[in-house]
This record gives sequence, C-alpha cells and structure tokens, in this order.
Amino acid sequence: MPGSPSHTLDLAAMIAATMLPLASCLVILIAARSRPRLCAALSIGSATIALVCSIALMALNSKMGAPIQFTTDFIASSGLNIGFGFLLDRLNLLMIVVVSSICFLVQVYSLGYMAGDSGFSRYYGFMSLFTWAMMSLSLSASLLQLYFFWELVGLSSYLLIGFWYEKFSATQAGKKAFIMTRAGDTAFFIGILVLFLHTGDLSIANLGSRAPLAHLSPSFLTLCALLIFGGIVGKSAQFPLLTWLPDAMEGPTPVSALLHSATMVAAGVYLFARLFPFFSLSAVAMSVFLAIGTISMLLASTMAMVSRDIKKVWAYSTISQLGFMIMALAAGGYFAGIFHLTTHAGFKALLFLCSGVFIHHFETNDVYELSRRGARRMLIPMVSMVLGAAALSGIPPLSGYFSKEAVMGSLAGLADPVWLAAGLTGVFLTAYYTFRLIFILLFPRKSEVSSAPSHESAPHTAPAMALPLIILATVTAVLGFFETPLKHFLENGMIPGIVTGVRVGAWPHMAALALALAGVALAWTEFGRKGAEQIGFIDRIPVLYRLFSERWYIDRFYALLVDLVVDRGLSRLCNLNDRKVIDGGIEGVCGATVESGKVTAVLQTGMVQYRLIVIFAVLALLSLYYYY
Amino acid sequence: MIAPFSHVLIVAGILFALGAFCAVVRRNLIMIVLGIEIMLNAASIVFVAASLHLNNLDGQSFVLFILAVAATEVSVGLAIIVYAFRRTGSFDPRNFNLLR
Amino acid sequence: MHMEPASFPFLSAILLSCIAGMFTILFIPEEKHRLIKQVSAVFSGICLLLTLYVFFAFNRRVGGMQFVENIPWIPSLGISYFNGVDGFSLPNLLLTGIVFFTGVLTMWELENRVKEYFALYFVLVAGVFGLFMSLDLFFIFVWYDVSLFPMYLLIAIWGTTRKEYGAMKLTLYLLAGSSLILPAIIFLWAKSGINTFSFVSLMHPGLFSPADQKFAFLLLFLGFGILAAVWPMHTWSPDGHVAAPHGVSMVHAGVLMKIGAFGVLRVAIMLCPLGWIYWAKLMAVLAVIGIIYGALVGLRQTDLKYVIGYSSVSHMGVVGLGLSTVTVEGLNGAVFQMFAHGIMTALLFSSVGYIYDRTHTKAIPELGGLSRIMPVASAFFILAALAGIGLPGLANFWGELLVFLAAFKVYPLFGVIAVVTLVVTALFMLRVVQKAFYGPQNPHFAGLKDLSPWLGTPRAILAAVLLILGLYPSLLFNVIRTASVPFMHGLPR
Amino acid sequence: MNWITYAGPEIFYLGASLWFLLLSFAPGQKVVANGAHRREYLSAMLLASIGVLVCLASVHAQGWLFVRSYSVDIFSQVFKTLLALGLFLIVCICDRMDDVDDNRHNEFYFLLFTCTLALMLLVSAEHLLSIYLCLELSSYSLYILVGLRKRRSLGLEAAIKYFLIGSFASAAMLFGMALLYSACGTGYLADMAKTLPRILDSPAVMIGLLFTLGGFFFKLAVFPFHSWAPDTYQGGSNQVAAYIATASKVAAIAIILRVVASTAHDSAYLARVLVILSVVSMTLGNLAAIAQKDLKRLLAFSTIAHSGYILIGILVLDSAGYAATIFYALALLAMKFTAFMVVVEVAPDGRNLQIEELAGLHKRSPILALALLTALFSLAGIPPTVGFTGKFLIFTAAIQKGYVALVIFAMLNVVISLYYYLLVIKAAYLLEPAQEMPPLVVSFPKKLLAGLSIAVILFAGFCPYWFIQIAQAAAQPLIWGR
Amino acid sequence: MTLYGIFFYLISAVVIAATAVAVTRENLLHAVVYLIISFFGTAMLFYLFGAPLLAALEVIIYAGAIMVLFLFVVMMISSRPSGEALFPPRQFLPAVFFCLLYLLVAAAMAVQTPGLNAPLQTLTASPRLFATYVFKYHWFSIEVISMLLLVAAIGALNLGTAGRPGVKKDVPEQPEKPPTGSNPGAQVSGRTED
Repeated sequence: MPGSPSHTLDLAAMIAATMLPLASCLVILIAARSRPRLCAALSIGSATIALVCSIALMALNSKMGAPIQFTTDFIASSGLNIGFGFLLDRLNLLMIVVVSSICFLVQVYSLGYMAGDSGFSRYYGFMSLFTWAMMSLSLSASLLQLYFFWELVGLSSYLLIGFWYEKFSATQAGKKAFIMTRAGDTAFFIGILVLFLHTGDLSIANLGSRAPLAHLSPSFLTLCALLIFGGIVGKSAQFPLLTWLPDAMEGPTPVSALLHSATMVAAGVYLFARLFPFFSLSAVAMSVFLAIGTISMLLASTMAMVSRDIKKVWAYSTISQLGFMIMALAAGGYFAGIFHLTTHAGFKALLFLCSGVFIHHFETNDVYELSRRGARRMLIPMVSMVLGAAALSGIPPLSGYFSKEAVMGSLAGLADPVWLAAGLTGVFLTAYYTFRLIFILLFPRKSEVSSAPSHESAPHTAPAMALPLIILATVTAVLGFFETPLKHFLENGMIPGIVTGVRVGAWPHMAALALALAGVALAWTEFGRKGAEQIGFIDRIPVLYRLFSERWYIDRFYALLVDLVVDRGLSRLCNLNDRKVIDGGIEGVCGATVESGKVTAVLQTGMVQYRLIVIFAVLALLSLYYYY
Repeated sequence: MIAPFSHVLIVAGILFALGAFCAVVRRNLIMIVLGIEIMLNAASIVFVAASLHLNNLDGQSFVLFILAVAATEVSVGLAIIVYAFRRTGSFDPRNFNLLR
Repeated sequence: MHMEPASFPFLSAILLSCIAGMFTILFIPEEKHRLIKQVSAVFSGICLLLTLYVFFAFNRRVGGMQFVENIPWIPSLGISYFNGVDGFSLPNLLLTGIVFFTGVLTMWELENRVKEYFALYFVLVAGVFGLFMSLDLFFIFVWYDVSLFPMYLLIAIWGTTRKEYGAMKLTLYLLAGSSLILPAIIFLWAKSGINTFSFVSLMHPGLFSPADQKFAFLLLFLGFGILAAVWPMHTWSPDGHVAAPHGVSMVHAGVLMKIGAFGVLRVAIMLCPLGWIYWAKLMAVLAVIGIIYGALVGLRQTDLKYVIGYSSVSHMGVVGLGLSTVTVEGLNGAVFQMFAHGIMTALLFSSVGYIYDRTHTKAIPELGGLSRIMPVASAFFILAALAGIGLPGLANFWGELLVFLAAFKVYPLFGVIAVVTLVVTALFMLRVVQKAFYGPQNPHFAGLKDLSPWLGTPRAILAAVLLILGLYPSLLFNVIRTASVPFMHGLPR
Repeated sequence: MNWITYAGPEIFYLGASLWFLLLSFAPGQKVVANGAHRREYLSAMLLASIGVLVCLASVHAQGWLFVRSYSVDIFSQVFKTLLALGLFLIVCICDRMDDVDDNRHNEFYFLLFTCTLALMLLVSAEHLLSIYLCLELSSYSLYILVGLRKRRSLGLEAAIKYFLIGSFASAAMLFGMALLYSACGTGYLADMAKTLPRILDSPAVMIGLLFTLGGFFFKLAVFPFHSWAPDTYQGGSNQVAAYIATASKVAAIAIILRVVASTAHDSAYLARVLVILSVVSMTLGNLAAIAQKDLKRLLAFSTIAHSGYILIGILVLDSAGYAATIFYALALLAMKFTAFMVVVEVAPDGRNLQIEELAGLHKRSPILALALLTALFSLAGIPPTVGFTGKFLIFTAAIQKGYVALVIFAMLNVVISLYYYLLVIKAAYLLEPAQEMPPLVVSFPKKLLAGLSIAVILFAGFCPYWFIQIAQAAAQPLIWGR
Repeated sequence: MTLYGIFFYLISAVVIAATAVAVTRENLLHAVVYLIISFFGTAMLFYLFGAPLLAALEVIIYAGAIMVLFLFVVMMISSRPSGEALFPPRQFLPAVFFCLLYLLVAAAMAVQTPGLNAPLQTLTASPRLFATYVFKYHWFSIEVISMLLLVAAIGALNLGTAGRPGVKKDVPEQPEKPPTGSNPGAQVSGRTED
C-alpha cells in the first residue's frame, strides 16, 4: 500500500468524503431526531465536505497514471481473503465529483422543498445515508465491497421512496423498487461468487487489467458478464426490470432528482464502465447488452409519449437515456457512455428540480393541470426547464448535443447499421416527447383555464430552490465545451489496447440533429400551434395508447407472476403441504397412538377369565416358540 | 420298573391342561378355584414321580408343602368368594367389572 | 486437540450463577414481583459478563479447547464433568449470554406467576449453557433434556395462541429427537472400545468403522435435526414460537434451534466425519428445501409470530446448507449465521412481544401505521427485518455470503436456489413491514406509548450487536477460524 | 448359632409382625376418634425405623443358612435394606388411613410386616421350594391387604381378581418348577448353576424355566401376567397400592435376577422371549396409560411399562445389565413412592383420585406439586432425575450387547409415556379447579418428606456415583455364584 | 410291562377320566364328588411311587379336608343352575385350542428331553426316612408354611365376615364410577350396602 505523503492526503480526503455522511446519518437518526435545523445543517455540512474533498482529489490527481489503491484484509477466513478499501483512478474521480455535486445541490434544494414536513430530520438522515453509500460505492476497491454498498444504495432508495409511509402507494412503490433491484442484485451476487470461485480474487484493479483473465474459458466469461449485467439491469431499470422507476416517483421530488435520475440509477452504468475491460473480453455478452440497451431505450421513449404525469415523463426519459449509455458502452464507446452519463446527470436533475418547483407550488403532477394553473409564469424554473429539455433532446449548443453526438459516433462504428437506426429513432422520439411536454406547459388551452385570475403576480420560487436551478442550468449550457479535455482525461487513464471508437464520417451527427429538430417540429405541430388540440398522434390509436400507458403490460405480467405463481401457487401449495401433509401425517400418527391407547385400555377391563386365557395362551405360544 | 418317567409327565400334563381348562372355561368362581386345585395336584404328581426318578426326597417334601399351600388357597379363596356371593348375589365373574 | 486447563473455573461459574439465580428466586415470596425481576436481572447480568470475559479472554492464536475443567463423574462408565470452549461453541455461548440477559429484560412487564416464570427460565438457560460448554457426550445429552422440560411449562402456562397444543407438540418433538440421540451416543460409546464418553478422546480418527460412522451420523443428524428445524421435521417450531410468551420464544428461536445445529456440528460431524461426507448430499437437499419452503410458507402467514417462525426455518436451512458443504467456508458461514440469526430472531421476537403487549393482537391485517405511534419499537423491528433479508451492513449478510460461497463451490444448483430465495424472503418481510408498520394509522391504537428507555435497552443491545458484527465481522470469524481450520485440516478424505 | 447374626433382620420383622398380632387380640379397645390409630401408627413407625437400622447393621453379613437353601450375601442384604426402607416410607404415609376399617388397623400392620418379611426371605431363598413358599406368603398377605378396604365393593373386586390371577400364575409356576426339578435333578439354584450349562437347551429345562419365571413375572406385572395391576391399584387402598408398586416390585426384580443369573447364562431362547415380553409390556403399558382418567390406574399402567424397561436390563444377561437393573430398582422405589405420596396427600379420605381433581395443585400446595412434577419427570426419564440415570445405565448395558433397535424402540416408548405424564402435570399446573378447593393442609413432616424425596430423586439422578457403586457391588454375587 | 406298570396305567386312566368328568359337570355337587374320586386315584399313584406318607396325607388333606370344605360351601350356597350355556363359546374355543396346543408341546417336550424317559424303579421312602429328611433339609420351609397358614387364618377371618359385631356401619358406598361429564367432584351414589 503506497505510503508516500500525497497518498496519505488522498486517503484522508477519501475517508472524510465517505465516513462523514455515515457519521451524520447515525447522529441524525439516533440522537438529533427532535431538532430538524441541526439535522439539515449536519447533512448539508457533510455533503459540502464530500464535494470539497472530491474536487480537491480531482485537482490533486488530475494527471495521475496508475490507479492508487488502499486495501485491508476484511475477512481472512482460511485461504479466502476479501479485501476492503479505497481505489482511486480517473473514472472514480469523475464519478465522485458528479455524485457529490448533485447530492449537495439537491440537499440545498430540499431545504426549500421539504420545509415544514413532519419527517424533515428523518429525510436528511436517509439523505446522508445515501450519500455515504453512493460515495463509498464509487470509491470501493473490490467487487464485493461494491456489492456491499450497491445493496445499501438500494436500501436508501427503499427508505426514501417510501418516505411518506402513510400513503399506501408510496410504501407499495418502495417495496416494488426494493424487490426488483433485489432480483437484479441476486444475479450480480451469483456473478461475483462464481467469479470469485474461479479467479480467487475480486479486486477491481486486477479485473480491469486483461492479463490474468485471458486464460479463462470464453463461455465462463460470458456467463459471468451476463450475471453481473443482471445487477446493472436491476439498478439502472433496464428492459426486464424497468417498471419500478416510474412508480418510484412517489417519493419526494428531490429524491427523484438525486436518486432516480442522476446518481443511483447511474451506478449501473458506472459498474459497466468500471468492468468495461472485463466485459469487452466476450463479444457475445456485449451484443446482448447492446440489444437490452436498445430495447429499453425504445420502450421507455414510447411510454414517455403518452404519460400525463410530469415526473413520470422524466422517469421514462431517464430509462431511455440510460439505454443510450448502455448502448454506447456496449458499442465500445467507453468515453461516449461516461460523458453522456455526466451530462445526463446534469440536465435530468435540472428538469426534475424544475418540475419539483411546479409540484411544490401547484400541488399537482398532471401536466395539463399545471399549464392551466399558469406554471409558465414562474420565470426561473420555466426557463431552466426549457434549457434542460433542449439539452435532453440534443439541441447543439447545450451539453446534451455533444454527449448524444459521442453516443451516435460510437453506434456508427458498429458493423450492423440497425443499431444506429434505432439510435436515431430514439433521438427523434426523445425530442418529440420532451417538447410535447414543454409546449403543453407553455401554451395552456384557454378553454379549460381554471377560474383563478390570470393577473395574479408570478408565483415566487424560494431562493434555496432557485439557486441550484441556476447552477445546474449554467452547467448544462457550459459542459458541452469540456468534451475534449474530458476525453483526454479519461482516455489516457485507460489501459491501452481497448478500442475507443474509430473516427467515423460526420453524417451520423447531421442525421441526429435533423431528426431532433424534426421531433421538435412534430411536437410543435401537435401541441405548440394555436389551433392544435394537444392530442398526440399516439392518442389517436387507442390500441397503441393503451399499450404504452400500460407500460407494455410488463407490470401486469409481474403482478400476475407474483400473484399466481408465488402467492396463489407455490406458497399456498407449501402452506397446505405444511398444514395437511406433514402436520396431518404426524397428527395422524399421534391420533392413532391415542386411539390404540383407548382400545388397549378397554381391553384391560375384560372379565377375569379372559385374562386367565391370555396367560395360558401366551405361555403355550412361548413354549411352542421354543421349537420354532 | 413301573413306567417311563415321560409317560408320567404326559399324564400330569393332561391333568394340568384339564385344570387350566376348567379354570378358564367355567363361568363360576368356585370352579375356577377347583381348576387351580387340579393344576396343583398335577404338579404334585410330577414332583413325586421326579423324586422317585432322581432318587432324592426333595420332590416329596415339595408335595408335602403343596398340600399346605392348597389348603391356604382354598380357605382364603372360598372366604373371598363366599363374601362376594353374599354381597353381589352371584358367582358369575362377569358382573365384577366396576373398575374401569 | 490442544487443551488448556482453566485458571479459574469460569464455565462452571456461569452454570453456577444460573442455578444460584434460580434458587434465590425460589426463596423470594411470590408477591414481590419487582424484587424477583431485579434479582433475575442481576444474575443474568453476571452470566453475560462472564460469557463476555470468556469470549474476549479466548486465546485466538492458540485455538483448540480452552477454559477446560475435568472432574470424573461416573468412572465406571467413563463419564466426566468435562467442560471446555472452542471456536465453535464460543460464539454460541456468547449468543446465549446476550439472549439470556435481553430475554430477562424483555419480560419486565410480566405480572402473573412471576416467580415460577423466572425460576423455570433460569433452568432453561442453565440447560442451554451446559450443552454449549460440555465436552462429555453424556452431559451434552443431560443438558439438552434439562433445557427441555421447563420449556413445556413456560409455554403451557404463560403462552398465547393455542398454547397447550404448541407446548405439547414442541416437547414431544424434542423428546422424539432425544430418543434418536441417546441410542446413537451410547452406540458410539460402545463401539469405541475405550470406556469413555469424553468427546475429545472419541474424536480420535479411525476409532469407528465407516459403517458405524454412517449409521451413527444418520441417527444424530435426524435427532438434532428435529431441534434444528430441518425441513420435514420443522412444523413444531412455528407452532412453538407462536404459542410461547415472547421472552421464551426469544430463547427458543434464538438459542434452542442453535442447539440442534450445534449438536449436529459438535457430535455428528466431528465424531463421524465419514458419515458426514456420506450423508452430506441428503443434508444439502433437506437444507435447500427448508430455505425455499420456509420463505414460501412465510408469505401466506397472517400472524406476525408465524412469519418470524417460518423465516427462522428458512434461515436455519441456510445454516444446514453451510454444514452440508463439507468445506471450511461452509463451517465458518454456518456458525456465523447461527450467531447472527440468533440475535436477529431475538430482536424480532422482543419487538413483536412489545407490540403484542400494547395492541394485544398479532394478526398483521389488524395492525397498521405503528411507525407513527411507536417509532422506536417499529424501528427495531424494521432493522431486524432488514437483517433477516440479509442486507449488507448487518450481521446476517456475512454468514449468508460464506455459506453461499461454499454452496457454489460444492452444489452450484442449490446455491442458485438459495440465493434466489433471498428475493422471496425480502418480499414477505417487506410485506409484513408495510402492512404492520407503514400505511394508514389504525384508530384504536392511537393512545399507545412508545418504548421507555428501560425497555429499550435490551433491544438496543441486540441491534448494536447486529450493527457491530455487520460492519466488523472478523470479530467473530477469527474465533470460529481457530476451530474450523484445524478440524477440516485433520479430516480424513 | 451363626444364623442369629445372619438372620437378624428376618427375626426382627418376625417379632414385629407377631407384636401386631398380639395388639389385634388386645381386648375391648373402644374406637376413640383416631386415638386408637395413634398407638398402632406410632408402634409401626418405631418398629419400621428400627428394622431399617437392623438391616443396615447386617449389610455385610455373608454366609449360607438352612443347609444351603438360604444365602445371605451383599445382594440379598442390599435388597433387604431397600425393602425395609420401602416399608418405612409406606408406614410414614399411613398416618391418616381412613380407608381401612377402624378396627382392622392392627391386622393391616401385621399383614404389612409379614409381607415384608416374606419378601426379605424371598430375596435370600436359594431353593425352589423356599422361593415358592416365600412367594406364596407374600402374595397371600397382599391379597388380604387389598381386600381390607372400607369401600368394600372396590376392595373386594380387586382382591378377587388379584387372587384368581395370582393363584393361577403360582400354579403354573409350580408346574414349571416341577419340570425344572425333574430335568435338573436338584432344587438348589447353586447346583443348577453348575449342571445347567450342559443341558441348557433341552426343551424340558427351557419350558420349565419359562413357567417358573411366569410366576415371578406375575409379581413384576410383565405382559401376560399384568392384568391384575390396574384393578388392584385402583381397587386397593392408596397405601396398599403404594406398597405393591414399590416393595413387591423391588423383591420381584431381586428374585428374577437371582433365578436368571444362576440358570440361564446365555440361552438365546430366553433372551428372545424376554425381548418379546419387554417390547409388548412396554407398548401395552404406555398405550393403555394414555386414555386413563384415574391417577392410580395410570400409575399402574406406568408400572407395567417400567417392568418392560426392567426386562431390558435383565435380558442382557451379564453383570452390567444386572447392576443397571438393581440401580433401576432403587430408582423405581424412590419415584413410585413420591408419586403415591402425592396421591395419598391429595386424597386424605382415601378416595380414588381422578386426574382432574389434581387441578390447581400448584396453588393449593406448591411443595406437593413440585414433588409430583419431579416424580413424573423421573418416571418419564428426563435427565437430571434418577429415572433417567436408571434408563441410561440399562440402555448402555443393552447397546453393549448389541440391542440397538430395542433401545430405540424403548426410547420411542419414553416419548409416548411423556405424553400422558405431561397430561397429569398439565392438570396439576395449568387447570383451574371447577369450584374453589380448600387449600391442602400438609403437616410439616409430610412437607419434609416431600422435599427429601425431591432431593433424593434429583441428587441420585445428577451424581449417581455412590448408588452405582452399591448396585455394582450387589451384582457381584450373581456372577460369582456361577 | 410289570404288574406295577399295568397298575400305573390303570390308575392314571381313572384319574384322568374322573377329572375330565368333574370338569364337565353342570351341577357343582357332582363335580366335587368326581374330583374326590380323582384325588383318591392320585393318592394311589403316590403310594405306587413309593411315598406312602404322602398318599395318606393326600387322602386326609386333599380328599378329606379341602374337598369337604368345597362340599360344605356348595351345599351352603345351593345356587340354582344359571341356565346359561355350560361352556360359553367365547371362552370355550380359545381354551380348547390352547390346551391342545399345550398338550402337543408337553408331549414333544417329554419325548425329546434326553434324561426323562428312563423307567422308574420301585422304591419306597419310609415315613421315618422322609420325615427326618424334611426336617433336616427343609425346616426353613416349615417355618414359612406355618406363617402362611397363620396369615390364611387371619385372612379368612377378616375377609369372610363384615368384622366383629358392634362395629359401625361401613362408610356409605361410593363405587368409583368414572365421573360423568365435567364435574369431577360429584359423588355418584352406588348400590346400597346389603
């Protein structure tokens, strides 16, 4: 473990960044439940220290070469040592900066949003628990430690989704989220165990370098990759396990902004990037990942087109953007995936926070209702909402455009053109549903305007909520131009030999931009224009409309699966077996002995001479037995 | 030479079986005690024959005491049975089943 | 097998303080409830301190048997009062000490027949302590049955739903188990040739022929398996849990089921290794069925204690799976899981007990919104439920990690089934938490008050142990390792 | 005159019984409340306690009397002490005997002392004739004791059944002895021990031995001969039932051990027969006891079950088995006496106690409830008690000889037996009486006796070292005689 | 086949016939008389087997005292025949079956046992010789038999009568019928004392 002076400083910074949120969480939950102000201070203080440390780390190690690692043996039980500790390299640095900044901003924002809520201190307790788990996850050195915090992140999302536990739908959503991510985690856990049994060592640094894994059989590698990808599917709500994210919107909006858009769901993509060298060893696995990424991207965007709830639209769009990132990474675009992750974290958090302001003020999620109530009159959130939407759909000057270009570039590099086509349709749909929402908000239909007088002064947004919006808006605007320095920063940290996306002609970028604008235009014709009656082209086809609003019947399938197979099927069977077969059998045996007891008892009360017969008979039989 | 000892055993065996038969079959308490008397008698025949066969007097002394035991058995047995008859008015063993 | 005689007979001191506690309680007049409770708290505290001292004074480097006491008891049969502690029995001893102390504190609000309750409670725990520390097969059996007969009275007199049925069923099951163990122990004693019951000398490899080992192992596994709630013989434990008062069901689920698993480990596995290797497959199959079965049936239960009962069956299945893998990790994981499950179930039962005392109902549909009314009590339950799911950061995760690791090495299919069951366990645990603690507030529970600090301490201790072991498991692994590595090393292949 | 020193106990008990005979002739004693009983009771207590001392004094007597038909050795002396102790304990619970006619107390004590004398003679008898006669003397005195009950209809019916089955069995035994005598040529057990090994497996010897053992099995209440026990326990008065359950059981064990040890060294046939009888009587006793409502009848069936366990100890046919059986005899004495003491105390007017009537015992008198609990757990064989150690020793002896299946079967019977013992304990500790029962007034000596018996059961169970030594010493003469 | 042999078979035939007839008599009186004949036959057998004193005692005690007592009791009770089947089938069939089984075994045993089929010589044990033997070797048994006769006398005395006159009435009769229903304490009044 390198002990040079600069490293001890890094180590100290990393420990501070991770352990302080844990300390504040424990203090808040155990001791300071009754004093909300102190809890908020503690939590935000630890978040700022985490942000400062990560920025300091970024500054100190911006030119670092090999990754720095500090590990101790955690359980040395006979020949199997699972090391725990910190790993620092370029990917981590970027990740902790993104995570800590978004955490800090959301916690400041929640001061305004959650003001006056009865569980205020509990909220900040869970927030610092999440910060600790996410920071440690990004810095963990071994796969098992990553899994350890992976689950803790799942726990904090369960607690935060079900924050208003008096609402049945909130607890139901929390439970659904936990179970689904848990299903993914079991695949991840099995992958880790299988990997550990065959390679004997779980440290991420070794997995990153290609040398030791070359000797393993390709089929085993694919199996491991697929299993670990199960975890990513669970956490980042990809194709089979995506329905929990829209329901997770039951939680408070800052939680949706922080967890379910920027950081937690991005953990899956971070893991993909982390094990990118390992995954790229098996081409089969990469193609499977590509397929799943594409399907979830397309599905989610179709669902977003019909949804009326503002938060649900952004949730669907998160799933589709994550699909984009997975597609980019699966296509070999290591930098493209990571860059899109960072930009997406920025503008998606912005979008959520803006909608948070609207919901906080107008107490409703429905887009049409919001627009009728005159949401557009709130200046800052509306402007930043438009800015974020533009970035999301990839309008040039904003960061979204650059990251989407990088993704399209990596897709183009693939031999099979179908992925690029899917990507482009995705871009078109993204632009369409984003601006559908914007136009609904901007141009409320007079006819259904509520009786509230329109001349009322523009509702005032609290400064605590406005400040993060402004910061995030500037970041989304500016981040696009940092593409090349970021590319250098990430790429030369990589181990040479990983193909980083071959340079391809400019036409895919042009096509993407054209499609984005076409999407905006279609949204304008259907929603923006004066006479448009704000009904999407999908709504006109009832079959499709129901298909998309029912989330392609995935939810119904899962409900059916749990209810029929598990609840009504297996467990009723086992319960019956328990009561009837096992208990029945043993009760039967005991009943039989008691009954035979009654019979023998009656036998004993016979007449005297029967007893004499018995004596004589037994003596005769026993003497006969002699000859036997 | 009187007879092989095994013949005596067979005779005594028959007597013993008859005694047991009488004790078990007859529906009368007195006949049960009578049956037991017959069994004791059969045993004493075997004892006397064995004492002759083995040429030692233990067998005969056994019979002397069997007579005494038979006497006690009859006296105690009949005392109980007579008293039972005076209380319940019957010798039939069937109606002595109060104890469940 | 390295033996270290004890300077001061600590182990007998633990036993003595239990028995002395019982006698002092017997001589206190019945109506002084408070005094009886204080005396029992003091004595159980002494026991806890002694076990803690033994735990921390255990020499991790040397390992083997420590704190050994050996007094010949019946020389003609080779029976001796032979106590000692090694890596396997030490965690269980500590577990008993903790559960004992917290069990006494949980029953602080008992009102009817307090004297008899605590006297019988002390006898029960003395039996359990005796079993964990004795190295003589005869005394293992004697202490096993000593802990059996107070169980009937404790459940039958102070129990809740269907108490007589539950008590009778439990006692007969456990005695049926002992009726398989005693012949096996005597069989081993007879077959060993050396006229001794002492476990250490019987452990000499090559003493028993493979056929004897197979036969003895089967008997011992079935006998102790009944107590460890191995699959087909598990139906007594949920009924027993539901019927027992929560102080007793803490000891019952927390410790008594560990006696079964510990018995299998100590007597069956260490004395008949060839039998173990031969029957390992059967053990694994039963264990996995137990895991799946416990979780699935737990889904259907509407009574809070039944849910915990069936989750215990599922967790003991994990322990069984660990033991059946014939690997070092398996043993380490199993013993750790025994400890972790013991603490978790004790916490679950103590919080259910508190809720039952206040709301007088255990049916989940009737409960609701308790988190609002008694946040601290429900927080403890939720923490224990999360530990039950095997969430990292809490003790159960490490036990299950090692067991699944070993299971994957030996029986990959069973390993997959066991890991998938974690999802089902999560489903029914969270369903309980959601119905009972979250959701709309039940109107007529409004006036109930939360945990007082004094009643909170036992649950806080248990929660703290769960957290400490969750964050720093090698505290226990270093101890277990000192026994499992030499044993597996010496295993004849 | 060496026989005076050897036959000390016998002479003492002869004198004691004659003393009670004289008392019964005492003219014209009016019935004074229970004043008259006081005098008999006190003299009985005095004589019984001196008897125990005399037996203890003569424990180390050694030698042959009456021309080799009466052997006095450690085996017989240990059993004499046990019998004397049994008698003393029974007399202790005879203080408020309302169940025997007021003017018959003297006859009661006379018969009691005579029966004890007979059993002591039986234990030392070495000749078939003396065994037969001592057995008859003890049986007849018991028939009459059972008959002496104020509730005539019960006492009479029990006496009839006991008498008929008893005399039938003794007739069969006599026939068996005749066959045995004719086949072996001698009446003395010692000589038989020498001649038998040669001719052991001829049919006459085996069937003769079987019929002879039949008589003793009647005394022990083993399977075919057990049917008298339930009715006699229920019919006879509580004290007589207690005496039959303890003293006559112990003597039966002694005489079977002596006969089996000297005649059937390792005859496979006899071992198989004993296995069959023990299995059937265990199962029959335990099953029938489940459905019992009357407490004494339940204890009768549990005695039949215990005779099954004792047979396991005997069928092992070697010194370990005999020592275990002797220890079991001691255990049986202690356990059965405590159980019957509780029956006597809870039903002072001597009525037959139903199990329901035990309700609320833990409130009415905790010490009695605890005594009942300890006795029943010891009968069931739960470890810290002497019952378990007895069973454990028997099972070790049996498994050493390879009877593993039999031991597992016996243990399953223990499970069944725990079921009905728990029903009784449930009645005592759980059930609340229908109407409020008056609290039991238990005199201090009785409480002391209950506490002492609990202490003995637990102490002998937990550290049985000395008692096992005694049992092993007592088993030596059986082997040495061969 | 000597004279004694013929004599032996003749007498044993008589004894067996007399006992068989005694067992099957309906009227008790006839049964007892036939039994007395069979005991006389046994006495003759004893004499044949060289035990003259025993033969005499047999006649005096068995045929004399015991059978006379039976006669006396039967005459006193003079119970009219109960009209039921002499041999109730439920008892008759198993009894016959097991008696025959037993006979089969006894016969096989008598034949197979090596030492038993030696012929018996004619010897007689004079009463003097017999008496000295008994009192020398078995005087312990005499003590015991005397105690037994004493106990029998007292037993007959106590059981036979309801006790000495002037004793107060017995405790009201409480035959312990199992308490019906749930009230354990209720006393069910049984038959009144006759």
